[in-house]
Amino acid sequence: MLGTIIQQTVNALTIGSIYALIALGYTMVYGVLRMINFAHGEMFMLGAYAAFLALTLVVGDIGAVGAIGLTLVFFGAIVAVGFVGVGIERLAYKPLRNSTRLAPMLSSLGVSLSLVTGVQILAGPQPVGFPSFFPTTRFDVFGGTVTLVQIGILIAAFILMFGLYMLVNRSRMGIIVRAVSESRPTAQLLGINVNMAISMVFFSGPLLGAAGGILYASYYGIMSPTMGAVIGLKAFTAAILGGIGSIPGAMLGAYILAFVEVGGTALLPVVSGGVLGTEYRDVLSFAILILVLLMRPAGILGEPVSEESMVYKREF
Amino acid sequence: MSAADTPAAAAPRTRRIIPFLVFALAIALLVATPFLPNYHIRVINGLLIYILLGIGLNIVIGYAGLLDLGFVAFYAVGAYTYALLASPQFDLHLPFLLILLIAAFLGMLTGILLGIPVLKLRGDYLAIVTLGFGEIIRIMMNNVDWLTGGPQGIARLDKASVFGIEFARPVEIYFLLLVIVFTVAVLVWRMEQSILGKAWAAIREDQDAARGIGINTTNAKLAAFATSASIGSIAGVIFAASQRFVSPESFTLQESVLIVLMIVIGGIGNILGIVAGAAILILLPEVLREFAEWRILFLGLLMIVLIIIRPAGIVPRSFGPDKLIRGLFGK
Amino acid sequence: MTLIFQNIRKQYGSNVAIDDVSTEFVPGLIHGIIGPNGAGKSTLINMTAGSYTVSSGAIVLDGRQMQSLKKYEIANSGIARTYQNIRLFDQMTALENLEVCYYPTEVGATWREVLWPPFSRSQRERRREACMEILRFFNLQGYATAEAGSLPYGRQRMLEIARALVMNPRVLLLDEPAAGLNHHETAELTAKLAELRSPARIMIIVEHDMDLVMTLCDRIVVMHHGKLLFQGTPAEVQANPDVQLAYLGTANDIDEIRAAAQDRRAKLGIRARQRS
Amino acid sequence: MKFAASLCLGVSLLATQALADEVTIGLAGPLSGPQAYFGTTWHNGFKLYVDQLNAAGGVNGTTIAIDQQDDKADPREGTLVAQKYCDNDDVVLGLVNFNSGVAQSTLPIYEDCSLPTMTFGSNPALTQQGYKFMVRPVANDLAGALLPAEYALGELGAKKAIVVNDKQVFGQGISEIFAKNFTSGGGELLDTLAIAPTDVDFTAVLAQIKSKNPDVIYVGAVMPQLSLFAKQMHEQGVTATLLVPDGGYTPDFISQAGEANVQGTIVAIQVPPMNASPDIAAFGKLYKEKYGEEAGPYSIYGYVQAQILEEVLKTTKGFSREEMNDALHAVKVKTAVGELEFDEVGELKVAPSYLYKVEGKDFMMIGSK
Repeated sequence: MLGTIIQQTVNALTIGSIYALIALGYTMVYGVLRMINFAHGEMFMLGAYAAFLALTLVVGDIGAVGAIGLTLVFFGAIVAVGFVGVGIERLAYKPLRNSTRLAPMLSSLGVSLSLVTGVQILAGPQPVGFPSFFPTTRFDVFGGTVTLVQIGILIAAFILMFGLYMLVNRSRMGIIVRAVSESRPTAQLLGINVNMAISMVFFSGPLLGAAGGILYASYYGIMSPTMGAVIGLKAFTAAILGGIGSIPGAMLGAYILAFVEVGGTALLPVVSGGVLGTEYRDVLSFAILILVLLMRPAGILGEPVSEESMVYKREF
Repeated sequence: MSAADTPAAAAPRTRRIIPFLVFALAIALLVATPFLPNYHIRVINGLLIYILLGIGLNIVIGYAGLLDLGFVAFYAVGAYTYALLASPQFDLHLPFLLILLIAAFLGMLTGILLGIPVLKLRGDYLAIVTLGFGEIIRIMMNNVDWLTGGPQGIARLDKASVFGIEFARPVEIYFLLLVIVFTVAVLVWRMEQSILGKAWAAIREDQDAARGIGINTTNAKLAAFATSASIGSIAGVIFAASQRFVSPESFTLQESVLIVLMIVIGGIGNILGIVAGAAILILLPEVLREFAEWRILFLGLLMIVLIIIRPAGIVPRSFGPDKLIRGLFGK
Repeated sequence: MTLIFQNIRKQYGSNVAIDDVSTEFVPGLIHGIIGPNGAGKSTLINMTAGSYTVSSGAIVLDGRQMQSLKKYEIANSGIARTYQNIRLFDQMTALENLEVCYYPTEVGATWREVLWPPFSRSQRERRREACMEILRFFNLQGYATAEAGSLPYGRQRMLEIARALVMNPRVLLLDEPAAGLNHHETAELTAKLAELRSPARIMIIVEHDMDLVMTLCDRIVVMHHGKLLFQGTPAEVQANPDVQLAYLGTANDIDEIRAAAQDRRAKLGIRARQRS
Repeated sequence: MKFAASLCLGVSLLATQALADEVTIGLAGPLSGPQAYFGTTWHNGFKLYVDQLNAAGGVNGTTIAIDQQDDKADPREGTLVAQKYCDNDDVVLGLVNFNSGVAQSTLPIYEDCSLPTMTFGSNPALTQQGYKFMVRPVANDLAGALLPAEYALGELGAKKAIVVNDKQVFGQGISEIFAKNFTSGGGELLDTLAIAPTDVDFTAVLAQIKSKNPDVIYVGAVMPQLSLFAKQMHEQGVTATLLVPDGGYTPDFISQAGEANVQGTIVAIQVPPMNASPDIAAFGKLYKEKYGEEAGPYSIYGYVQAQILEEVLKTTKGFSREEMNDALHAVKVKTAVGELEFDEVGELKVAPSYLYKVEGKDFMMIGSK
């Protein structure tokens, strides 16, 4: 029993870390542009493909690469995807910055569709095996099994999220980004380079997403052109749950969602006396999301809408 | 010398020619469709169903300004209503028109039930919650096997028949759809023009100010949700009757997103825009069928380009059916 | 028929925005509410119209408690308002901005309007004529079919007042109606508002433009730090030393009050131009 | 009118004039979207053999044209494709629909226009609806889940099983049949767990399974979920024997899951191993030469269907749809997977079924029926 609990907890933390890395991208873009970036899941997918490309083309054989090589590949790939993110923003979203709120969102759907199909055409539609970045060692902890990959993912995710936290809260760039999130017009009046801030967000969001993609692919040993869609939706749900626009919220939401999923799988059949099977797991996640939003309409850590700021000017 | 020859009249004349051409083309297509091969008729039927769905969803998104990403739930409600009441599943075989009414009512009911808790939420939160409801409904349909047949779906649905006339072949479905789409379009358009429609617009523009002039926004939004849901449900009935098979696969999130895209690309808040949007997103992939996955890539890129050059859609909101009619008949 | 504030308070956490204000507004008169920035003037308007909740106390119109009603119910009991930042329905035409106000009385007939063309025609005709009349009163008839958001700033202000008048409200709340208007427009506004004075209507204006307030208002309430500092006729207000102190700290010249108001107006003017 | 219509829709019905010495075959499956891989590789297997036939001058001088269409695994698209084939008089036979769900909506259309089809959907219900113009050249799920249940009870001596399915037409159907066979053979079904078809993480499900300690686990799902499940099962320290349906019969299963993680896994499929017969080995080699990648899990089916087609063309009285249908139902042919013929409802009379065990990098045959 203890073993199961430990194991499920580690499982949930691993999944939650990957969700969190992606959810951060959604929430940062939303914070700055008030836009849901539907193409963000594709950054996650591109991360895995970029790393795979780097491994096979540049390095050649995975077995010959040491830890340093793998780290280089990892950072090379995520930085590359970061630049892709900036480029996409310039091409597909920037022209729509003063348009309706719906326009950039739908443009991002177009981007998403194009990227998935593009990768399908270039790399083939089938899932491809992905080499593990970590040795496949297992540990037994009180009857539960924990793999080195899981630990690696936890550590990598924590380092990346801590890095982001420092960047946002301690660096000059972070102050600029936060100022722009607070109020774009005011930031503009203060002479802040808003474009710079937006590019920064569209660099770091996809970068983290790509990192999530590589960790994911190496954890599950597989990548496919459509892998971004499902996980993207989940991470987006997590971001909303935590309060979209809030960086700690995205992380919290991601871990909550992961624990709900794992807990739902483990407990739904037991609690409901066998009436509801594990197939209702996603129903449970959405139901919890809806309940949370009904109680806290801006998510768990989202800023509640105060009376003064209650401006209901057209939203779409 | 007639007035039309003066230079001053020339400008309206050229302005009139575009709606006229579009209109003539549309009429020609409508008249020609029954004589085309069945495949083409089926494509047009699919187009009409999407137009119907678009008209329904547009009430919520275009008129009332609420982003609903779970519209497919109502579509599914209609389709499954038909499947359960006109198939061997429970050996029920109710008449088509009766089912249409039941489905419209059930759709409305679902719309209201889903609407009551969620309509307090704003913009993006509303979007994700409706998305969640859509997914919940799809998962339920996939899992409540004794009722819906689960992933196997429900097969061998009855052929639709109205007053003894059977509607099963593509061309017959086409006429059925034509009548329903036209009726719904006219009703919805009149609704937009009515005081309720104006209230929806006011809510879309500024919800708080709308309350300030005495609009019970909750009720007005519920009305929008309910109307839209019942149209979605009607579309579902026709879809089920023409496909004669339903399964949860047809009611994925992607369908909801496709309908939203259709509305936005075509021209949000405008019935004519929906037709344009549906033509692009439904017909174009059919036309480019030979190009396999390249057509999807093309469609994705086209979407980006269209939204960037015309963020408000191909047909502007101001160019509604009234303008078209005026343009045609020179009133 | 009176509108009474009974000991109303507004609190945000421990921050008191309106502290125990009691006063009374009577029909046939134009009431002004003035006070320095942050005095709580707009909060009063917002609470009366139901945009903000009332923390404690009561707002009573004709013996009916208003503070617990929903915003639309307050509007339907005859309280209409304009906003400090113009809030028109931008993508609707000027005429539609007015017509939509018929919603509370006519929504019940929606099905007849949709299904029965002759009915909807007569209904629409009637509605349109009544609204055009109001537009004409504000010299806006030329803009009837233009989108409200595309109107010049001054016309938008007028249109917002016109919209508030459609339902012939018993209480008309105007939140800085002259903000961002030039001299000429302010004069026009002053004249129109004077015409709106009616024995059946309570008018309350929150305004920084002292010229307008002093010419137009019959009674003035002066707010300071959320408290009611003074109320009386314009002459009494101008003569009151407390008021002068509240406005300028040490000054004793009403001209400086005006200067402060002008300064404020200029600022709003800048914002207005950016908007349009 | 027809011209105008084509113009309107911009669709040019490819100019396949009805030549007496050419027949057109409709080939529909998912070519885009998540299932594109299965559709494409299945179709490629078919095309491979057809190209050989055409290169050799056709079957008795009749060459084969292919009208390949994408049904996106979507019933709505499927019906459009079906109608397209029906409308095109040149199409005399269809190899259609990878998914049972799509087949459910297209079969009535094919039936209405008398177009004979070889369907790929393996759901048993398809042949029970009285369609006269369809055959199913693969074993249905009833056959697919019998052998593994017998093997688990007999050879493995298993007493307790857990069934996992993906709540899809195929996965749910086949795992229910497995469960039925397993319990009627005296085994105990501990639990049935469902996963979502888009899931990649099964750790939570596996932790549940681990606590129940079954002897065998049957997973009714498709790739890549099968390999993900196998890998995570091993990583989570679940030691039960894993049984999977035909989707696992691909080198990808072993490579994606990791060789060490799938040792001893039992795979049931309707085809002999790629190295079982020279025919199949040759096919695998040819496929790789032509398409530059390993044959997909279903490529061999496409190849076999082309062999059936060859026999149909040899035996048919004429090239009308009805005549083709008669020949199709009467066909008796030796293919890469053995001799095939159909019963009156279009089901294979003897549906070959095989059982493999993963050993090293290979699938070792351990049983057949």
